[in-house]
Amino acid sequence: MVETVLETSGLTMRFGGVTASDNVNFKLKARELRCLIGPNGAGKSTFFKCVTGLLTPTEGHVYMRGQEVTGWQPHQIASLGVGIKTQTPNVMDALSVHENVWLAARRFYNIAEARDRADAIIERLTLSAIARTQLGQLAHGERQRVELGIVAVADPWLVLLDEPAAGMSAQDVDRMTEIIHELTRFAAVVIVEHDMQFIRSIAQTVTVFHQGAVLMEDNVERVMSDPQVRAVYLGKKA
Amino acid sequence: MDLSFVILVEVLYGVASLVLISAGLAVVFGMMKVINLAHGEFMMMGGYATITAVGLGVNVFVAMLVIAPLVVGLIGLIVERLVIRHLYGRLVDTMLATWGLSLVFIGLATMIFGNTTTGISTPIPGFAFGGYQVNGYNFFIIIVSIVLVIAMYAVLRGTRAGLIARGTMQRSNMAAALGYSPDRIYMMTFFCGSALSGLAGAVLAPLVGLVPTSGGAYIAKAFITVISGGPSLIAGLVSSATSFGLVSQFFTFAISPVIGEVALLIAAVVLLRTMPQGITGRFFKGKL
Amino acid sequence: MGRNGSHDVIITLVVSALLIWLLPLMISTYTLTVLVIYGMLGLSLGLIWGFGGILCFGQAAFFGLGAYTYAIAAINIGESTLPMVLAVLVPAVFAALLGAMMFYGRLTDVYLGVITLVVTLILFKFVNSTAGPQYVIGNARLGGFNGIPGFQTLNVPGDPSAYIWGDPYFYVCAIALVAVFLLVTWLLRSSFGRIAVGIRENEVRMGLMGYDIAARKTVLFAIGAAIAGLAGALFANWGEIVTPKLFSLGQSAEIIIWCIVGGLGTRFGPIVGAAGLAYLKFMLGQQSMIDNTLIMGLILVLFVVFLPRGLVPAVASLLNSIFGRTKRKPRPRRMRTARHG
Amino acid sequence: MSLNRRELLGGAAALSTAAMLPSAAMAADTIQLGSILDTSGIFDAYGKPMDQAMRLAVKEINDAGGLLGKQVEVAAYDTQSDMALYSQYAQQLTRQDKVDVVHGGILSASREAIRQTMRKTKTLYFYNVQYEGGVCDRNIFVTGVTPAQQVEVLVPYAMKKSGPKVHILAADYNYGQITARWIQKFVEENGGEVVATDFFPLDVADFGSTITKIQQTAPDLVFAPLVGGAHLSFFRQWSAAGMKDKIPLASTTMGVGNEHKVLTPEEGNGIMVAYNYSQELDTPANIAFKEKWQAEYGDTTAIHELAVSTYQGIMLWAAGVQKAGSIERDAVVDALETGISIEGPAGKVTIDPQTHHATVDVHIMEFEGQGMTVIETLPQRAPIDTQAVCDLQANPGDNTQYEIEI
Repeated sequence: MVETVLETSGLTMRFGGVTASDNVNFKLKARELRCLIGPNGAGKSTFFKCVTGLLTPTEGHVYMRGQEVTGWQPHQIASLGVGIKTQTPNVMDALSVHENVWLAARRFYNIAEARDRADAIIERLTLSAIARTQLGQLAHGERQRVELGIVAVADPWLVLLDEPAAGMSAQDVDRMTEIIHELTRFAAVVIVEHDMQFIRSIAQTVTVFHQGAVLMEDNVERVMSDPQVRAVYLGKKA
Repeated sequence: MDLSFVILVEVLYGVASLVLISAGLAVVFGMMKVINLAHGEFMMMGGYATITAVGLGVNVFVAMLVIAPLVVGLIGLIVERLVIRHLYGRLVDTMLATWGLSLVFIGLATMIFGNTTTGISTPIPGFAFGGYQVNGYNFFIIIVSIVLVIAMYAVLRGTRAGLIARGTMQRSNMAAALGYSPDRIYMMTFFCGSALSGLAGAVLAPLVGLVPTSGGAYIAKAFITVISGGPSLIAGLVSSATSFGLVSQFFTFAISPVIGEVALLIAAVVLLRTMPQGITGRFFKGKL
Repeated sequence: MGRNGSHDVIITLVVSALLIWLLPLMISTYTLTVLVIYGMLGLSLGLIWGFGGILCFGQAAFFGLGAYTYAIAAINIGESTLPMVLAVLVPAVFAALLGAMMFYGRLTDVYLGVITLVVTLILFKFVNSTAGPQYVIGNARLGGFNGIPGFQTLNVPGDPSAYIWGDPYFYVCAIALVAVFLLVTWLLRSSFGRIAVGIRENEVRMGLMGYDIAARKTVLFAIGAAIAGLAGALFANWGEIVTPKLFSLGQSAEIIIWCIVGGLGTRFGPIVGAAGLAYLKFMLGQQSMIDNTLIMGLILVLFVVFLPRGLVPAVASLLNSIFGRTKRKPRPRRMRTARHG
Repeated sequence: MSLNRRELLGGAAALSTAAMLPSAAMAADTIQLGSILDTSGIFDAYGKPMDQAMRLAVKEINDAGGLLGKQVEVAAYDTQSDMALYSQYAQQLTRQDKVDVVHGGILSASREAIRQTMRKTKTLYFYNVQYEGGVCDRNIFVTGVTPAQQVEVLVPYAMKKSGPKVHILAADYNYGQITARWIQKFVEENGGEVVATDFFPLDVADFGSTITKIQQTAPDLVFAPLVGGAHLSFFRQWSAAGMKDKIPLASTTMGVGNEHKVLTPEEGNGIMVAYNYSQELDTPANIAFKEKWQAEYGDTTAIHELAVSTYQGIMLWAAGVQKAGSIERDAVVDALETGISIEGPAGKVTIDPQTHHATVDVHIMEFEGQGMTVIETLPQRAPIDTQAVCDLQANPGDNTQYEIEI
């Protein structure tokens, strides 16, 4: 039997009169790759923030590997072995690539091991040439990659990514896809994403959000061809 | 009955004077994210401008309400052009610069005016209410601060300049996108902020013993009021001045002026601990 | 971050030994002592602000608390060893409580600045209004505005009659500063320090990595306060009187100014800024031509316009450009803008 | 009021002398006088005229041929209202400049910051400021008035003019606390009653609630030993509320730093005070003094009580040196302890050998048109408060600031 690593039940988040997340029940199995899609304001990001502890849900529960983590701080959730990447590049600009990754590794390993792991992942992400460069001087795609390194360096069993491919070149996206696939060998991955192209290339199962609630959850091709989903997307665009 | 009226006037005065001393700082900080540590000295100069003008035979109200804000606004403008404009977006550097400026102004005022400049008396006499004497000038301060708040609201809400200013406040590149030079807007904002500080100093001048170092007494209080108010300019200013004014006057009358000031400070700690983004970070979101 | 730690320690020791030997030949040790103490005070804020991103408007509170703790304990105990220890511990514990309150309340930026400012003002107003005879701790009258004079000053531990003063006291203070400097160096090189810098750079990211930001900031804040407290105790011994002015807003502002002038984000900058500005003030007091407040103000304004990164980074980059060394690259000071809402 | 050229040049001259002093090298042929005062910063209202008075006195001494045939040289330091600088300059004066006497200090805290240094280095020290009394130290001479000297004469006068019920508003620090107790004592001795006493830290500037409270206690007289710029607001707000003509005011501090010139005549008129000096003192000595000041600085408005105390302190010291025929500390102290006296601008000043404080003339005055009009002069009032606790003849080794039990 495959373990459930992430589960929410009745997750609801209200801001004043607005219900941004409405009774979401969600389940994710170990080593599963799942994309969350939906138009702007569908509640994907709110859901993401509730799960990562950046927001405390108004109602409902969040479980990780069976343990209730509702209302935990982000650092407590991360300490469980969860790798998190937020929407905008969230890195330490004045520090070098190596220092960024090392800091992430140091949370779980001693100084020497953290260094070795940082070296290894920088190598794998083909960032070795710029390992000593300050992040502030790097291009957007490189920074995104560094952040992926930060997320992956400590061998997480659950990875939560908010729009990892946003603003990247096609080449960068390809590389990103590769890395994410590699991650799924050990970890369950949740990706919040807009880019249908990217989702097609990466996902098996997709959860569609609409007006805060889960609209449907199915295989990617079936979701794409679902008239209701199309209506939601097109209706929003119109 | 008489006593409660007197106390009511004092409480209103407490709130009004907080609004008054904080308005200039609120404008400069709220719009430009510049912590003007020379705010108190701008007020001090407003006081001296008034005294000098009255000494030259100008009507006292004209001196307070027109000349002092203009003079201090112009000084602010010069300071902005010479120093502050090189430092936008650098909070720490503006603090150092304005602290330095505050020392310069104290030094200049000492050299120009010395320490024993004769002040001006309040232009409005005290009057008897029941068995108590009431400071008539308090009403003037209350009215000035009410008018000030309404005027600020009207300008921000109803004029084109206000609209641009509000846009700049939320997103500094907005103005540029709309085709306005942010440089000009900052310049005007600093002028207005300085003028408001000058106005406050002028209006309070008849109630305090003005010396070149008088400004130091205001900066901390104004700073606390502005920050506790949170992101919304007017709602923040009014709400925090009201809460602090009420708390401090209550304890002042119940116990002593010292306890009143300490109560204000403790209220600020409690307030910021419960609302880490200031009052308007939690309530009145998105209002002016 | 190099691995040549012992190399750096040796350089630090040699340079400090040289300075401790040479400076008394130029400046009287009594004045030097206070410059050293201010240097330590500057370093305490330089640590938490420059490396931890905590803008504290109330570093003077810990300085004053250290000084008053020492004075009150020394009067009651009559020997200086335990008071010195208390003068470090009391501000540290106070800062830990205050820090926990602020950081677990997620206060940041200017809001944090205001809280520290307000706490300083409360302490100032409290101490300032203790002139009455009812304000006594043990045998010590708090004395209000006039402060507390006449307490036991530093003595050889265990022997209350063997006072350490004059030149020996300068050496004690100088060595204390070197020790604190090495401690700060070690701290910044340790994982704790590197994580602190990470938190300064991006709190949210560090939290998402699994670090408990509030706890780490609280600890750093308390360490800064402990150093400020030590400086306060040394100051009390030096001046032989403590007054509420130690807690004042002006004192706090001065500490901030020292850090900016010297160079934020460096270890050496705040020390240089503190000692330099204090010595400047001392020199200015010997003239009576132009108002000294005016001169001081002009210097600060010119400074921020022409040397915005601070003295030490400016000198470092100047040396770099002359000698073309790139080994030690000065990190530009980060300008934190206040985020609102 | 503003800085004039003469002042600038005078300052420049002083600067160059101070800067060029290779200190001890010149000690043989000149006498060194050290001065530590806040001539900038928040206390400069007190310190600047004191500095001018000091320089005037030294100039006069030098013009008259110096002391013991030597010129007096000034080493002056501006403490910029920073307490730490007092300690630093005290060390500088005693250990490097090796001066023969130090005049200076304004706040009591600043005096206590430097007094022990003076004592340790055996440097004679003059503190020329009105203060709370009680310092008992053979190395120090105090030429300012103390509370009992003022209050003893002012209370009966003020009560006679108003009535027996007194409300006290005092600055909340050592001076205010002690003065309030003296006022209470003399009010009760004169058959009156203190209805309330309130203390205000020096930064309180809003007195609205206090004025309301005073109306509730309805006293016949308000005694207000309030200090500094912020406290000036009380007198403003008192007048603004229209209380000025209802309840009379008396003070032991208002006007010491010429604060009465900040108030308008309407606000100040009628406030009762008692000091050693007033610019309006109509004596030949004062007129001559003002002329000298005018000639030196071009404007006499800055002269105040503390400036005159400083002037008199230096003249007393000079008289002591002349009498001792030496600049050596113990000889000068012995000479001063003979009960030496001078005629100063404020009248006769005599050193009280028992306390090293001064016996002075005290004038009861009222403010009138921004001046202090003398109502009555009470000659040669002894420092009775310090006398109650301090006897340096019996205990020359004493080194305490006593808190006088009243």
